[in-house]
Amino acid sequence: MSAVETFAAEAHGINKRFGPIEVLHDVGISIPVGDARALVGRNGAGKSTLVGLLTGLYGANAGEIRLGGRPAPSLGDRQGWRERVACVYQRWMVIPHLTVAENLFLNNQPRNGLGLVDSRRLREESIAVLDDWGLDVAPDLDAWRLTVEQRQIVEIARALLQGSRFIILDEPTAELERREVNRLFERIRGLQEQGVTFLYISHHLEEIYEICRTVTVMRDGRVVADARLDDLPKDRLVAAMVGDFAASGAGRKSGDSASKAQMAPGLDIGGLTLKDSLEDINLSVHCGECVGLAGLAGSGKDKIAEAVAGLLAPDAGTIAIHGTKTPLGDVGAMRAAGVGYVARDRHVSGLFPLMSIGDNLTTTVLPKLGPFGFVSTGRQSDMVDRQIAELGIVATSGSQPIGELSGGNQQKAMVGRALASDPKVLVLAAPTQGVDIASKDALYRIINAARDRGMAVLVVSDDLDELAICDRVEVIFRGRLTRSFARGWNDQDVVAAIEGLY
Amino acid sequence: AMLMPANAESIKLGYSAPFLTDPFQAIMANQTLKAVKDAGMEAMPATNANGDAGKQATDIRNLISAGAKVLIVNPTDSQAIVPVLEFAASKNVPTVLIDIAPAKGKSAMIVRADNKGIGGKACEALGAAIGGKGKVLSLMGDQATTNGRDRTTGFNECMKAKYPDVTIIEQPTYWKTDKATSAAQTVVTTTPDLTAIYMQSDSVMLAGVLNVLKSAGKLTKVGEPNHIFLATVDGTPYALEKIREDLLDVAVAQPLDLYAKFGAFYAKAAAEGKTFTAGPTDHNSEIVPVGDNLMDYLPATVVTKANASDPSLWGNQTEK
Amino acid sequence: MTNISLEKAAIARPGQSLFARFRLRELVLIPVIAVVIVIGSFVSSSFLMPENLLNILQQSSELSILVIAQSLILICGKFDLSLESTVGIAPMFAAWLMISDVSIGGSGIGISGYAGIAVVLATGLLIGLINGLLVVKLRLNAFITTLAMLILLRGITLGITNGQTLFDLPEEFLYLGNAKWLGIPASIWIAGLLFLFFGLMMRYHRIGRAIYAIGGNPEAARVAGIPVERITLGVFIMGSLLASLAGLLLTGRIASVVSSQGQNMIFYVFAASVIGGISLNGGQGRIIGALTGVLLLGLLQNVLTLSQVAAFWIDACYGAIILLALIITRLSGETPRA
Amino acid sequence: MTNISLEKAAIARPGQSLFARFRLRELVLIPVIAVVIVIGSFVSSSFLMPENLLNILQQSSELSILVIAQSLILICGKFDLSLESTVGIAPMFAAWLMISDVSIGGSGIGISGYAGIAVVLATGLLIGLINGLLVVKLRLNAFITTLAMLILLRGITLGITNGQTLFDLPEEFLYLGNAKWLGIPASIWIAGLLFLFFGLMMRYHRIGRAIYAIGGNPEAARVAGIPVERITLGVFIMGSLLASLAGLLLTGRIASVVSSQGQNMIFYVFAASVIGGISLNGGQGRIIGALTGVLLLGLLQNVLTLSQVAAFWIDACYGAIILLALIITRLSGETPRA
Ligand SMILES: Nc1ncnc2c1ncn2[C@@H]1O[C@H](COP(=O)(O)OP(=O)(O)OP(=O)(O)O)[C@@H](O)[C@H]1O
Ligand SMILES: Nc1ncnc2c1ncn2[C@@H]1O[C@H](COP(=O)(O)OP(=O)(O)OP(=O)(O)O)[C@@H](O)[C@H]1O
Ligand SMILES: [Mg+2]
Ligand SMILES: [Mg+2]
Repeated sequence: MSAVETFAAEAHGINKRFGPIEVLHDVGISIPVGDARALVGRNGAGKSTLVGLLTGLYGANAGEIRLGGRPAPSLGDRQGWRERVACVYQRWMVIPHLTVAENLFLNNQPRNGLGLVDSRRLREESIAVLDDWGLDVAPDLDAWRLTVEQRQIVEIARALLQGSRFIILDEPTAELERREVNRLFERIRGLQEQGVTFLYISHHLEEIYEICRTVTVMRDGRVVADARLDDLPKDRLVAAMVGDFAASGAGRKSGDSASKAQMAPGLDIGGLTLKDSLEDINLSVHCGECVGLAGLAGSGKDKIAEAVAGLLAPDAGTIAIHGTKTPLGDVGAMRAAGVGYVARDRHVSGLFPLMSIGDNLTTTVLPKLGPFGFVSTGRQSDMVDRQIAELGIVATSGSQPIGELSGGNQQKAMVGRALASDPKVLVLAAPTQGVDIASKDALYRIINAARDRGMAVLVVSDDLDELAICDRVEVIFRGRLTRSFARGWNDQDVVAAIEGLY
Repeated sequence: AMLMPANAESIKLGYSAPFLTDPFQAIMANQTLKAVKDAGMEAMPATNANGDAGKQATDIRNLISAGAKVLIVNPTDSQAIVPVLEFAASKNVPTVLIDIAPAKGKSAMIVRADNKGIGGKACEALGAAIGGKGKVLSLMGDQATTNGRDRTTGFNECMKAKYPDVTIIEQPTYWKTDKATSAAQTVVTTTPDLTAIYMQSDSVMLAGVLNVLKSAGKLTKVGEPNHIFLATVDGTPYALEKIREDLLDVAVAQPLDLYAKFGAFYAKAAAEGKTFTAGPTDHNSEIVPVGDNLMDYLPATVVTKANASDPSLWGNQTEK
Repeated sequence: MTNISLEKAAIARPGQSLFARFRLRELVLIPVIAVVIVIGSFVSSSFLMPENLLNILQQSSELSILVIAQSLILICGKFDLSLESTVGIAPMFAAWLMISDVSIGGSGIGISGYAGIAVVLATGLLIGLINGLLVVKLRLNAFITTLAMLILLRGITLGITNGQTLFDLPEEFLYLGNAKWLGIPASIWIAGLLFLFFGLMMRYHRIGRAIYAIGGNPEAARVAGIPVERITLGVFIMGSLLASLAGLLLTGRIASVVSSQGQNMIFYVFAASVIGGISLNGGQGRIIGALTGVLLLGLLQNVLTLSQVAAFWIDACYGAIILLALIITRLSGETPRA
Repeated sequence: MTNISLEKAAIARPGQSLFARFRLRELVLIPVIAVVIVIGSFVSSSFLMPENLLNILQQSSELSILVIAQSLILICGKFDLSLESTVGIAPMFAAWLMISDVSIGGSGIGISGYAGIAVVLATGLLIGLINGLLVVKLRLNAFITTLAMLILLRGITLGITNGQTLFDLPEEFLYLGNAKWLGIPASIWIAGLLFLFFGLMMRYHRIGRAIYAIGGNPEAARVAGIPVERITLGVFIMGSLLASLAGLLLTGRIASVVSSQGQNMIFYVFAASVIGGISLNGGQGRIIGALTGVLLLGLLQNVLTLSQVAAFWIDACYGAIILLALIITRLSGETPRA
């Protein structure tokens, strides 16, 4: 070890503004070569912004960034950045209409003697990579056809392929299955042994203890702690993240009040069948009950949610709300019947990124906000202010475009929209994805409160934390409901059932 | 030289129009094709170049490859037509040009009225009526077209020479009714001492201009005090009617009927291999040599109330 | 969740400043407009005469109705290029039906002026319906579909009348484009009321908000229960209906229907909408902004007409100033709208 | 990785089927083109004559060069409406410099024909550079920027020459638009070679792939180390350069430069590109597809001229068939390209 420690990345005195809003205040971070650094903080703390600065996505308003001991390249020198840092961003960075193979080797294609892209080698090398990651897709499939999980793996694989000695991962596991997470971790460990430096962001703190050595904690755009993880037990880490706010139960938080299921029918799904996806699904959720629906990607769990939301018309079956059958495949009718829905993919199916937070929160309740379809701005902003406070959305005001919020805060707004119409049935697909540990708690509390008011809640997820608030968990495997677990299950059994191992 | 009368099989004639959205062009296309049929030739459907010289070259090549034995062409542009004429000549297809003379190139006959002369005639009628002074609004056609340019040049040169005290307010209108109307409205309402308006096409501009004058309270009958003198080019039925109603002072009528009639006549003759010589014609015009070509220089008639009902004006012939 | 941390968060963040509120995208053109007015008053003493100002408004009225139409469609995330040909074909078809004299290009049917107005609007409605169905049901790209429609409708307009101009239309038919109400041309009143109506609707009515949502993210709108297809179809129909109304007003003003009516107008419709802040990507912009765009173009046109700029250079000036306005609005601190 | 598993993977992988491969977007127009050819040969016996077929190709050559230009720009996720005015202004400016006779609209300078060609291309390059800088550096919206540019350039073209047509141009200047090589017009060779070159480049060269990546997701492309700004600028320049070349060929064909040169061409450029499968959203489509689009329009134009359709209805037929082609390509199982 030389006397002067070399750093894979350093940032000193960084200030970053978006328009008039300063989101990073005098941030400094130094990551020595070979370190595995975790970056944690609540939603909107500024983690992704810092990542953007460390990878040259945008420039800082003040401060210095150094990579590998040298000053960072100019913003225009994309190749320069690429040589020194690889990154999996929180936002998707795939090119939808290029093939999987081209996405894997974007701007890095194997070339033949003429300097042209060698499509045969491109295909072969891609197949090798895909097999390596256990991804069963054709290399010439257009990337937009990939599922969320597959897309995420392609991005991770691409970043690791780049051969960079410094790799940043911004919530890479938010969309992944356990099996894939394990595969990723194996790979990260392998690279760590070769001396590759990592900066790792996640809201799953157990992951951080699993693969990171040190941690930097951010709060409200400032670095509040730098420590070795060995010295920082989980409760203190959480305390550092949330500041003076005392986290009650760090993440895993079951419903505090025992279920008061009223046995009145809330949501009744009978004989739901969809070609190649669902077979005779019967599921009911009582008023005041919260049921979890767990399954792998492609198991059909999201299809059930979409059917209840009216987004797809099943081939057979019935859906009843409070005992009344509803027309299938009609979103408007489902809303009218009292279904509130949070879609799995908020970017595609949830957000109106350019519209204000207020407009996003009140999309489904505008008719209630004034006569003849006119919206009373006063009533709208009252409602919005109340919701922002209840949900703990971090924003400058209700009129800020929601696209400017951090991922977790956007997700809170999605839950807020579903609740705004005071529905009878609440269907939530992965409702707390990307939400920080303390905000998760708040969301669980809100969901529990809704349930206690008599709402029937269906949580569609394979996240054990999310399932933990449920009174009952139904497991779906390959389009069929296979097991049901009452409160008090143990995690291993549920996981085994999800994976199809009885 | 008429050993082989071409009527063994009827002569196929192609007509290439520069554009058809102008009523003058539309009527000319219809009348010419009618005259062609009357002359016993087989008329192929007219082509429409939509104002595009390149498209017209394409059209003419297409007509020739579709078997046209003779062409009547109303060029979009006097220069851009030159290589097309050369091409037609190389294929031994004679061409008769109407309305616009080519800058160069071989054609059997050019049938046209002098558009500079038309501008000049409008200027003379107008200049005399306003006593050689005042402000004249000149509503120009599309200056990217030969006729538009010639009508501007003829008018302006005459004004400069004969009525130098007249102020000309030029407004481009691109042969567009709404542009002409808006420009007229702006100028009429902001120029209290406007004395006259020169319109380069009554088929496009007259209705709108009359409407502008009416809403500005400045529409008076010919001869009334403060009357704004109106002169137009074309001589459409509508314009003649307005002259008869004492709302329009002068229209310089193009000999559209003669374009059609003699276009067809010369085309047939050319297809039959006849040639022509310079000199006076039987229809009150003169064939004059221009470059290598001959041009039947048809007279443009200045129409006033005195002759507005003359049945020989084309504007009085379309109704049946 | 305790309120403590929330309040802290709320306080820590600088709110939208008064400054930011004043830099509303909709006000960006105001200084540019002011400059044009000042220049205009130097260029010609008659520029500021009330009569001339009314001219500007009247001459802009048809364009502005088209701009409202295009703005609705753009905000909804679509395009309609065929609006310009609707301006021509709707009154042309009605005029053809109204004129009983076959020799001057009529159909010989001779319907009344009132029936003619109904035909204009019905034609607009039908065109909007066809465009809408092609885009919504067949999911064709709106830009290219309406481009094909533009070529088709232009062609039909030419075909109906063989290129002739139709004159001598009934008084009732020309009324709206000519009449004055309280000394101000009816078309100004109509355009003004439409701006007011659609401005309020887009801002305060839930259908307006739904149109923004559809333009911003159609899939999310669908999931949120907004009847995306129905509203998009409605927007197309409303757009064409407005275009046919613009055609009716234009016909009244020029007292005739020409077969090239409306041609090239779409360029100026886009120019006005976009410099007025309507985004081509959907979901952004305000009707009031579009109004400033129309006013700027109308003023420019008028100033250039009154100025001593040589006729041949007027177009170049016009283009240069539009480009300049774009650059100014961009540099005035607007976030770019890709 | 062993070869064994590769083979296995190739077999087992549920990729795009052979069937899907055959339904390539690029081949969708082939049946439509075939139908038009069959109809053409019925309509006129001269349709299939080699001379007529060469006519079609020559007449399409300028349009097709513009279509290549627009396709590059569209695939890169941008727009360039000003291409049509570049077709006019680039040769106009050169002609103005070449003509020494001031009385016929020249500048009096009288540069040579070869210098003239250089001026044409330099003008194209400059326009592309300006467009590119406005879009890339100022981040103005490409559609509206190039629309303003279109109006401006058209205006300048008119202004330079007061609307006159410029003629009596040097032989060398007209050569490319006139010459025949091996009995086939040079412009066909040029267009053909350009299709080949850009077709291969877009498919197999990494710059081509980079353009697709930029059009598909510019941010992702940037992150992957692609110099997005530089390439986008390059694409704008290349587009304008090609447009100026098209203008040179057109000028050679009509032996003069008219001030309306190129006008309205952009509509057909878009129509050809899009029915040929180039997406207006960027990142999709192939140069070969664009070629089929151009061919379809060229054939149609020719067949309509040869047919007995009345001139007044030709435009309507044209529009109707474009619309039909759009619907057919859509219904032929393509995923909609929004
Ligand atoms: N483009 C932008 N414009 C304005 N504000 C922005 C923009 N991008 C981010 N912000 C703001 O910057 C702050 C930090 O956001 P950032 O995405 O860095 O948070 P994060 O720590 O990554 O949160 P999460 O855990 O939810 O991903 C947030 O308050 C967000 O609203
Ligand atoms: N539009 C599409 N085109 C082609 N294949 C698709 C398409 N949509 C989904 N698939 C494929 O269908 C399979 C099932 O995906 P689907 O989205 O239906 O799963 P799911 O039941 O919703 O599961 P999850 O829990 O992951 O959301 C996946 O392998 C996916 O790649
Ligand atoms: Mg983040
Ligand atoms: Mg799914």
